[in-house]
Order: sequence, then C-alpha cells, then structure tokens
Amino acid sequence: MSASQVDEAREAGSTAEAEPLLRVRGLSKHFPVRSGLRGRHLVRAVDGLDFDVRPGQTLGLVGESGCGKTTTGRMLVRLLEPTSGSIEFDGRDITHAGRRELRPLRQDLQIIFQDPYASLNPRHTVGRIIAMPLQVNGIKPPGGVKARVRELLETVGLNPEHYNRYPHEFSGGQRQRIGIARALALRPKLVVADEPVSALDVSIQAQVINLLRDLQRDLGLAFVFIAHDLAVVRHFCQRVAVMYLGKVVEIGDRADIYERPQHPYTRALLSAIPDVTKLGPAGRIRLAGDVPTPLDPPSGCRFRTRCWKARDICATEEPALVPRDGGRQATACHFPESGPVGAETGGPVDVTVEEVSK
Amino acid sequence: MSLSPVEGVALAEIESGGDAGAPERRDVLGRSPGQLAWRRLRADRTAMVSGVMLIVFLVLALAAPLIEMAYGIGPREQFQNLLDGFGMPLGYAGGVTGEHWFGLEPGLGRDIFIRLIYGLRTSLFIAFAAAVITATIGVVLGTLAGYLGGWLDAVINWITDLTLAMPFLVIALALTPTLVLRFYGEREQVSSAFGVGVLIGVFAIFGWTSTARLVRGQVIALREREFVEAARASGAGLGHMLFRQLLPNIWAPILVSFSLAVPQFITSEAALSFIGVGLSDETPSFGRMIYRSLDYLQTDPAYVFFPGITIFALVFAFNLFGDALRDALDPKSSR
Amino acid sequence: MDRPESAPSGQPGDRPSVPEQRANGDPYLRVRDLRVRFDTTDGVVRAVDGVSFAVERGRTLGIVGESGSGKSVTSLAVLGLHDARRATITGEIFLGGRQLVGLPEEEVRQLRGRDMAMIFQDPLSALHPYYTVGKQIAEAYRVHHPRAGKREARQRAVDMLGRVGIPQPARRFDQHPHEFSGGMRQRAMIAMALVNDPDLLIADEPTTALDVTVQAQILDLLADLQAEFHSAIIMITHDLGVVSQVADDVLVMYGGRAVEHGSVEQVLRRPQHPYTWGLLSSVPSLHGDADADLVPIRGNPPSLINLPSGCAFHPRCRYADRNGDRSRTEVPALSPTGEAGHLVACHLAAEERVRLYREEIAHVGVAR
Amino acid sequence: MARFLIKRLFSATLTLFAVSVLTFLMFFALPRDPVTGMCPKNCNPERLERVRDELGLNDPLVAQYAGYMKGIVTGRDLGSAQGGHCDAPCLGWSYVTNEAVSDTIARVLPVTLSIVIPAAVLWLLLGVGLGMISALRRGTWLDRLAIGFSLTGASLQLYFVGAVLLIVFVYNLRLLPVPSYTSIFDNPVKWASGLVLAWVSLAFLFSAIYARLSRAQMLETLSEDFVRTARAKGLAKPKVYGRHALRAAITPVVTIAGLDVGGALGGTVITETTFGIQGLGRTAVDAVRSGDLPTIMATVLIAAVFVVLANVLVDLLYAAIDPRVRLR
Repeated sequence: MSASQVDEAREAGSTAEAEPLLRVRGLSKHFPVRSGLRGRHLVRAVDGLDFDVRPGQTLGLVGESGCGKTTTGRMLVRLLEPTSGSIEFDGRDITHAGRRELRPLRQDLQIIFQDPYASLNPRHTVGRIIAMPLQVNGIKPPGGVKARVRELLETVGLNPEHYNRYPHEFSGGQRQRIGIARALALRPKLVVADEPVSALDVSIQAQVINLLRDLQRDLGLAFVFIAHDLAVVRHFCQRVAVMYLGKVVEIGDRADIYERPQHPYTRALLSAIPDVTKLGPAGRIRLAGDVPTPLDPPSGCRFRTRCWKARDICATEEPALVPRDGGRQATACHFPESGPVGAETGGPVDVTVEEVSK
Repeated sequence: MSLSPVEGVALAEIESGGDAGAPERRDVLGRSPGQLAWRRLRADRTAMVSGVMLIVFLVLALAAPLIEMAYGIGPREQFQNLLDGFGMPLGYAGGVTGEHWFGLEPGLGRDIFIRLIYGLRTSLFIAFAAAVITATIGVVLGTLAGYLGGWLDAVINWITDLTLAMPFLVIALALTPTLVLRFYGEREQVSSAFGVGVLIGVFAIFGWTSTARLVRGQVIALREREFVEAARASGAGLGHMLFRQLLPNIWAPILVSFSLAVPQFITSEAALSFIGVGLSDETPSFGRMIYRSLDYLQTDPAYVFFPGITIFALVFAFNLFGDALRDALDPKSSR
Repeated sequence: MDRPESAPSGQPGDRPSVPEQRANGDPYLRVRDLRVRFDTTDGVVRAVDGVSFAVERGRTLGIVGESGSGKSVTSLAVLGLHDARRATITGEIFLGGRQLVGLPEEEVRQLRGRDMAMIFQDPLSALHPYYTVGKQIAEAYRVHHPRAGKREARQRAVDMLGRVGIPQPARRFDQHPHEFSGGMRQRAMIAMALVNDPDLLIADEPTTALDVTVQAQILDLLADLQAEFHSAIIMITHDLGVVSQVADDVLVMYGGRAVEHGSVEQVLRRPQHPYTWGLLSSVPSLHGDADADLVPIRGNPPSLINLPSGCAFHPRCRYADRNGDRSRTEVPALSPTGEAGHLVACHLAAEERVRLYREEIAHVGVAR
Repeated sequence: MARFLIKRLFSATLTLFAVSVLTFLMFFALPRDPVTGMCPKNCNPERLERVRDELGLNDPLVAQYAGYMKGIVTGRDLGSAQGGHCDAPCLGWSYVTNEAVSDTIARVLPVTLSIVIPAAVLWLLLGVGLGMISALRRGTWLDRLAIGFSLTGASLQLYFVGAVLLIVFVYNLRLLPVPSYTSIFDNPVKWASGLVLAWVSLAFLFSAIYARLSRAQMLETLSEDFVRTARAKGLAKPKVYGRHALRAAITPVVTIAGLDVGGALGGTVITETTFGIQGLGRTAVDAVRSGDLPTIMATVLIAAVFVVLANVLVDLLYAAIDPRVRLR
C-alpha cells in the first residue's frame, strides 16, 4: 500500500471528502548529466512521488537541498517535463499536455517563486506584471484589467495606486506580495508556492505567511507549499510530506508529523531546528555529514548513510512508503520510530562522513 | 556606484533595506529603469559633452551639401594653381588659408576641409548602417540560439566560430573587387553607392558575431530567471516570451554594444580604404585620405594630420559616450 | 547617552560553563560608541551609529538584526576591513586592551587572523576557487608564523582539518573548495579561522547558507571548539533560534543602533523592546497553537540612507503614540532596565514595558 | 582531457575544412584569370589554354579542391612550369611570384611572428599592469590618467599612430632607420630597431584595450568574498592583490589575449602596410591584388589555423588556471 492508497482508504472512510484536485502518481524526474569519461549519468532528482492534494488543502513539501522539492514544484506547473509518472489535475491527466491543452488549466494552476527580486520583470510596471497571466490567456475580466489589478493589489495588502510603479521601487516583502497577486490573477484553484518566504527578513516572513493563510481561507485555495523550514510549514500546512534525495520518506497530517514522526529523518530534522523557546544547545539528534549527492545516492534506503538505526537490510532493500497503524501517516522506513521526538530508540550512531560524501 | 572589496557587503546591507519607507512619499507614477538610466546619463558630464560632440558631427555630416554651399568649394574641385611644381600645396601647413581651412591635397589639389565633411558623411552612414544590420542579425541569431538551444544553438555557435576564424581584412579585400566585377564590367565606372553597399554588406557578414554572443549569453541567463518562468507557467507563447519578457531586458547591453560598434565600423571602413579596397577615390572617406597621405609623410605631414585627428575625435567621442551609456544603464558596472 | 561601562553580564549561573571569566571579568573585546559612516552619492549613511558591547573569552555574543541593521558593518569594523577612504570609523574598539581605531593598518593586519578571525556566510565564495583548501589554511598559518616551514604549516593545516571533523584531512588538504560539500567547506573555513588560535572569532551568519541538519553540526562544532580554545565569539545572525542556542549575551540591532542588550535569558525571556517583541512573536515555532496567526511587525525594515527620525523603529511600533511626539523627535538612549546588564533603548517607561510584555506579548509568538 | 582534446581537435578540423572550402569557392569566383596575370602581353589564346590546362584550371572544381588538399597532406606533382614535385605541405605554386607558396610563407611568417610576439609581450605587460594599478588606485589621478590613456589608445588608428611615429622618429629625429625586417639570427640589433615602431604602435593600441579590460576585471575581483577572506587572514596587501586577486582577475584577460594573439599571427595587415614590412598580412593583400589564388588560399588557411589553435589553447589554459573547469 502506498501513500495514495492511504489517501484512497481515507476517502472511502469519509465520503464527505472531495475528489483530489491534484493526484500525483509515481512522479519522477531524471536529469542526464555528463560526468567524466564514463559518459552519461542520470540524476534521479525526483524518484517516484505519490501524493494527493484536495481542494482547499495545503500540502507542505519539506526537505533539505537536493531533495527534489523544487523540481517537483516545477513539474506540477509543467515548467519541467516529468520523466515518468502522472500528474492529474481536476480529473485530467496533464503529465505531458502541450501548451494548448494546458491553456484552460493554467487559470487553475499557478506558482509563486522564491526570489522576490528575480521573479518580477524589472522592465514592467506592477500593473503589467500582475495583468500578465490575463493578457497571455486573453482573458478580459468584467470591469476591465485595470480594475482587476487594483483589486488584486488590495487583496495582497498593497496600495492599488501603485499600479504604475516598477518592481525596484518596492521592498522584498512588497515584491513577494506582487508575485502573489500575479499568481492570483487567474483565480486559481491550486497554487504551488516555492519557498515563498525564505528570502525575506524575519519580520516580513510572518506578514507573508499570514497573507497566504488569509488567502487560503478566504479564497479556498489549495497549496503545495515547498519549504526547507519545518517551523514555517507547521504554520501553514495541514498535510506535510518530508522528502529526502528525491523520495518522500514520510507523509502525514500536521499533528502526526510534528508530534509523532516515525521516520528517523523527520525526527532529525525536527530536532535540528534551533528553538527560540529553549535556551542552550538544542535537541539530541545529530546527523553526521551532508546530504549525499543525488548523482550517486546510497543503495537501498537513501537515508541509511546518516541514520543511526541503519542495518544490513537498509543497504539492500529500499523501504516502501507504507502507512502505520492504519492511519493517515505513511513512512518509508524499515525501523520506524514511535512516540514523540526525543524518545528515539538507539542512540545516534557516528556515521563516518567519508562514507557519506562518496 | 562602485564598491570596494569590503564595502560591497556593507553597502549591500545598506541598500537591501532600500526604498522601504520612501514609496509612500513619492508620487504615484513610478520611474521605469529606462527613465532612471536617462536621468543618470543626464547627470553625467562626460556623457553630455561627448553626446554634444556626436550631435555636432552628425549635423555636420547631414548638412554637408549646405556646408558646401556656404564654404563655396566642392569635394571634387581641384586647385592645381595653388600647388607648386611638385604638386605640393603652396604656403604653410599644407596650404592652410582663409579659403582652404585645412589646406589642400598634394597632387590633386582638392580642398581637405570639404572632403573631410563628406568623408564624415560617408563614414557615419556606413557605420550606422552596418551597426544596425549587424545588431539585427546578432539579436535574431543570439536570441534563437539562446532561447531555443539544442542543435540550433550548436549550429549557430559553429557558424560564429567559423566567421571568427576567417581573416576579415583579407576576405573583405578579396570579396570587394569580386563583387564589383560581378556587377560591373572590367572598365566600367563603379557608382559610389555600390561601393558603399558592398562595404556595408561585408561588414554585415563579419560584424554580427559579438552581438550574437552577447545576446545569447544574456538570453541564457534570463531564460532561467523566475519572471520568465512565471510567464511560461501562465502559458505564454514564444512571441510573448521573446518580445515581452526577454527583449525588454536585454536592450540595454544591445544599446551599449551598438554604440561601441559604430566607432568600430568607422575604423574598419577607414582600415579597408587604407589597404586600398572599399571605396574608390571618388567617394570622399577618411581611410582613403590617410592612405593617400602616407605617400606624403615627409613632404606634407599636415595632410596626415587633419583626417587623422578628425577620425580620432569622432571615435573618441563615440567611445566616451558608449562608456557613459554603459554606466548609466548598468550603474553597478565597475568604474 | 548612557553607555554600558561594564560588560553586560548574564545572570549568575546563567551559563555555568564559563566560571573563571566571571571572576576576572575583563572583556577581551570592548567596543564603545562605535560609529561607521559611509559617504555615498545618495548622502551620508550611518551604518553603525553608536554601538557598544563587550565579549569575554569563552563567551558568545549574539548580534541579531535584519538586513540593513548594521550588524555586518559592525563586525567588519572590528576587523578593520573597511576601506579607510570610504568609511569613517569613530569610537573605541579595545582588543585585549589595545585600541584598534586609529591604529596603523599594518598593526591591525598583524592582529587579523592571529588575535581575531572571521568566518563568513557563504564558504564557497569566501574561499579562493583556484587554491587548494589546505594551501589556504596553511597560508593563514604562515602569515603569522613567518618562521614556520612549509611542512610545519601543512601539518598544522591537516591537524586543523581533522580537528573540525573533516575525515581524511591529509587527502582533503589537496582538494579545491568546489570538491567539498557545503558543510565541509564551512568546516574548512572554521579551520582556517582557528588555525592561529585566535582569542576572538567573529561568525557572520555562518549557517545561513547551510541545511538545517548541517547547521546543527556546525553550531555544535563551534561550541566544542570554544570550549577547547576558550575564545570569545561574536555570532551575527538574523535567526533568533541560533541565538538562543549558542549565545550568552545578545545585542539586538535596528537601523544601525543597538535597541536591546543583555543576557540571552533577559533578551529572549524578558524582552523589553517592542522590536524584540515583534521579532519573537513573528517567528514560526514548533510548539504552541499552529493555527494561531503569527504576529508580524508591520511595515518594512528601514533604509539606512533614509532612516526615520527619532526612534528608528517608531513607524513600525505599535506603542509609538504613547509618547506623543517623542518617538518621532528624540532618539531613545540605551538605558539600564531594572535588571543588571539589561539595556533597552525605548521611550516607554520601564514599568509600562514590563506590563505590556506580560499582558500583550507573552501569550503570543514564541512564548505561547 | 584526452577525450576533450580529440573532440576539440575534431571540431577544429571541421572549422578549418569549412574555411578552406569557403575560401576556395570565394576565390574561384574571383573573375580575374590567374593565367592572364602570368603572361601580360604576348600571349596567344592557344598558349593561354595550354597553361590553363597545365595548372588544372580546366578540371572540375571538386577535383581542383581535392588536388589542393592532397598536396597539403601528402605533397603532389605539379607541372614542370611549377617547379615539378612539391613536398607536403604543398600549398601550390604561385604564378605571380614564380615560387612555391610554401617558400613564400616560410619567408614571411617569421616577419609576422617577429612583429606580433614582442608586441604581444609588450602590450600584455603594459596593459595588464596599467589596468591593475588603476584598479588598485581607483579614483586617484593615477587612475584617471590610465583611463585617459586607454580611452585615447582605443580611439586611435594604427596607421595614424604609425604615421606620427614615422614622422617623428624616422624622418625628423632620424633616431631610427626606416622600418624593415632583418632576421633576429642575422643581426638582433637591426631586427629590433627595424621593428620597434611596429611593436610600439601595436602595443600602444592593444594595451589600451587590455588596461580597460583588466581594470574592470580587477575591480570585480576585488569585490569578491575571497579577497575579503584573504584580508581577514591578515595577509598584507601585496599578497592579497598579487596572489589572490590577480590570479582570478587575469583569467579572462588570458582568454582574450590568446584569441587576439592568434588573430594577429594570421597577419597584421595594417601594421605591415603602414610600416612597409612584408609579412603574412601584406603578402595576403598583395596576393589578393594580383589574383594569386594559391597564395591567398595559403594565407587565409594559415590565419584560420592560428585562430582555431588559439581557441583550443585558450581552453586548455583556462582549465590549467581554474581547477573548477573540467575538460570534457
């Protein structure tokens, strides 16, 4: 049984839940990379993802660099062509849909980018930037484009009179709001938000998170929220998928992931976050080494080189993402943990870094 | 603004918070990057001085027939009576008088000043035409190569390499008479318009590579920028991507490279005329004059001096202006 | 203006790990009324405007602030890395009893890398791409040990690489920075900074570019090394979490000025400045009610070129009106609160601040 | 590395092949009949036809090209009028100069080398030095002077500078002899004094460009983080600049220098014409004027070889300087 089956099982249980808006199955992206004399090599940046997003639901994709979360986001809005697997949106298969086939769906599927400086065309006025999706899709909103843009500016908390300003006249947080307004221009059903707050100052982060929460609530938007910061995700997402080296290692509802994480990696991540409420050295789990390069991931369980519970089976057999306790939480681990963070079995093992960096 | 090694960080820190409170107080109409560049240019004294110099040159060139009328001497008039028995101009500094401001050519006895004015006209016309054509070719090829990539990129790159591997002067030298003879007979009088056309054509064939490389690089850099991806994610077509998203962001470097290409073509035209191709002696041009003048280095140095200084002043003004333009368009460029 | 004449000290027993420092109490670095001014085309920028602090050996000072707060400028001023032609530095910087402001460049240079060292945010760009990691570390050693031979320097560099947790240091010595992973590069950077056993280490956002699991390793490593080498550390960061984890004392900067200064316990548990409150309540946390809204600070960080008058924070402060025009017209002095070593620059009365924090702030944000 | 070289040499060969084909086509279209040039007045049509046949000019174009290329690789037999057998690399026989083209090239190539190599050394030292100083002393009068120098140099014409130098040093002051080429092995002093004006004028113009380039590069490098790191280590400024900044700043300069030198080796037409020195460039110009097809082909090909080889060399050099560059 896979994560999707979990979702399906859940669906069978409670008929009240709607059909998934986004259904992703076995989604993979492999990049060819030339290396040395051996010739071509495949980087499995994303390797067989399964997840669903229901209307109005927020799914967080969390992980460290190289885990494939950004690649996944780009595939969902079809900026990248998936290598295999399928993406179904609103009941239609869009995995390999062309520009024309996607056109009616574009309105429903939008993206917010990370870098508030790179994501706005410096030569366009704010009005033009926000109206771009309307213009590109030939949509004339009732009341005119200008009225719609003003309305959007107001929605994201900017002065509608700033219509004719240029991006360089705004601060980082304000620019991110402009990017959000652009994504909302077509009244989408699902927004992929790729690290929307990680480039912002702390005091501004909270403003933008609150804005996104308000929008999600008021407009009933579904989100795929990509982030490396588990604390941010916790404040925004109802469901969370933790990724490691191109795979989902754990997926579950917020309460499960944060209070009862089962995968050692999820626990390590949670434990590593410096916590303002605690003075002095943080949590006791320390992973050794860096994330291995996706060019040459470890065999079996990809996390095993940094895992304190790794045994022989971890090197030979890749653990499947299976639900535990018949619940909505699925974990890809041979030796899942239970209980709250800090109650791990077995102490952190010193994994030599050399092994890791290979 | 230029930054020293350490202040780079410090000032980046200062600037990053920029504009925060300010927009509230400014007028509601924003200033586009283009307007800002224009203001910077206006504030730059070098830019203004060199700009005025260029305008003067341009007006002189355009008004050449008027100047001829006022000056009262044509570019092909000969004043043999003012030359001595060896064909050298009488008087000081190559025959400079109130009537012939820059003196006379030795041998033919034509007026140097009015020939310089017409030479300016020829040179500027050729240079501008060549710069426009090469910029167009360069932008089209560079954009295609950069944006579409793949085999097209490889082919365009290879053609660029090939073009760069051809020795320009030799090929141009050989090509020009070939073309002339193809269209005119062995002894026919070649029209000066044709000569000019051939020259522009030769420049067009060889001159596009740098613009193409520049544009290609810029497009590749922009292609991955998030605002371009945003347009793609909204379903924008090729036209929108190229003309609305990409080109508005690369016109600045294109403009700079254009402004620096014009003086290069002026020099190249002169160089070609200098090695004896390009324009016939009928058409007044800088290179032609210098080429002829070399024979009189010892006997009439003033003849080298006037065209040499004029061409230097022209190219210098263009280079100054091009530099200032670069600074205005890209204030972070190091200067 | 009030200046902290004595080093702000934490509550006794705050950090039992550094006992003897409390006794002799003479800070290794003491900065007093530091001002750094840049003359730019857009006018004079007061990047640092009267900042004072002190750090003892074996203790860590966290300097917190957002972009444009002047925290990096401060650290570069301590190292004397500003270009004298562009930056005007006044005030006092005493390092081990020596005043650095006004000291000839050559003498400051001798101190750099030997008595004080720095690690930077992005180790990839901070290491020279063309030289091997080992060579760069050995070079740092040989600058200050001119009599050391090549072999000795190499041995020292290899030792340091091993000490910071890089496996097979002898082999890694001959690799270039691009052959290292992000975490390894930062370790190498630390090895380079510590190769001369400096008494002061300034770490400018050392973990911002790293993954969170690697950040934890690096912070642990720094703590270990501090215990071993007994150096004073200044940790510059925007992340309150990092501060809470490593700092003994905290300096909060806003618009080039210090707004709150005290022990980590005082600043993070009993903060008295509305800006610190704002930072704490806007940080997303792993605890408490995930569905409650965060409480952001309104507005945007100020531009140093165009700093608001009076209290630089007043346009964003919810309580600015309580003092009539004072917030707009008068720069609040950094003054002692009721607690020893705790300084705050705010026009609100001390009792009111304590009350406000208890009634309005403590239940939101991190403290909830 | 080996793989890179093979690939790179393959593409270089392809480029050279294309150059040779293009040149061949272009000059085949050259309307002047080379034979007419050979016998100016007293040629009757039959004799012309016979010579043309002997030269292979009546063969199909492809056969002519193939013959030419074969000559380069293996050598070939030419008619008795063309000096009999011609060893590889056979570049053909010039009807104009009545000698094997390879002999002409062997005679003029050292001339161009003698002009370019010392000039290149001079312009690199001067240009890079000036650029570095002006970057390090940015904003001072020294910097402004260097900027003025480079702007002036970039706007001057070689023939103008050459002419002025000739007027001053040769005709007026009579400090130097009229420029000419003497082999360095025969008389080094004469070699230098005959070419020094060419070096100086070339170096002046090029160093202006290099001063601008290296100044910009140096300024950019100085704002790099690793320069700050070097200072934070306590390195003295000469070491920071000399060892850390210079090495990074010089890399793009080296690239461009390689390409420029490669281009110049193919013939410094203007310089040679200005100073009346018979090098590769002047030979090419003369060949074009007299319709000397084999000589044109040879000069164009040699110029292309230099450019293409310079490209390969620059790539290798880049990899040698920057360890991040991997050749593949």
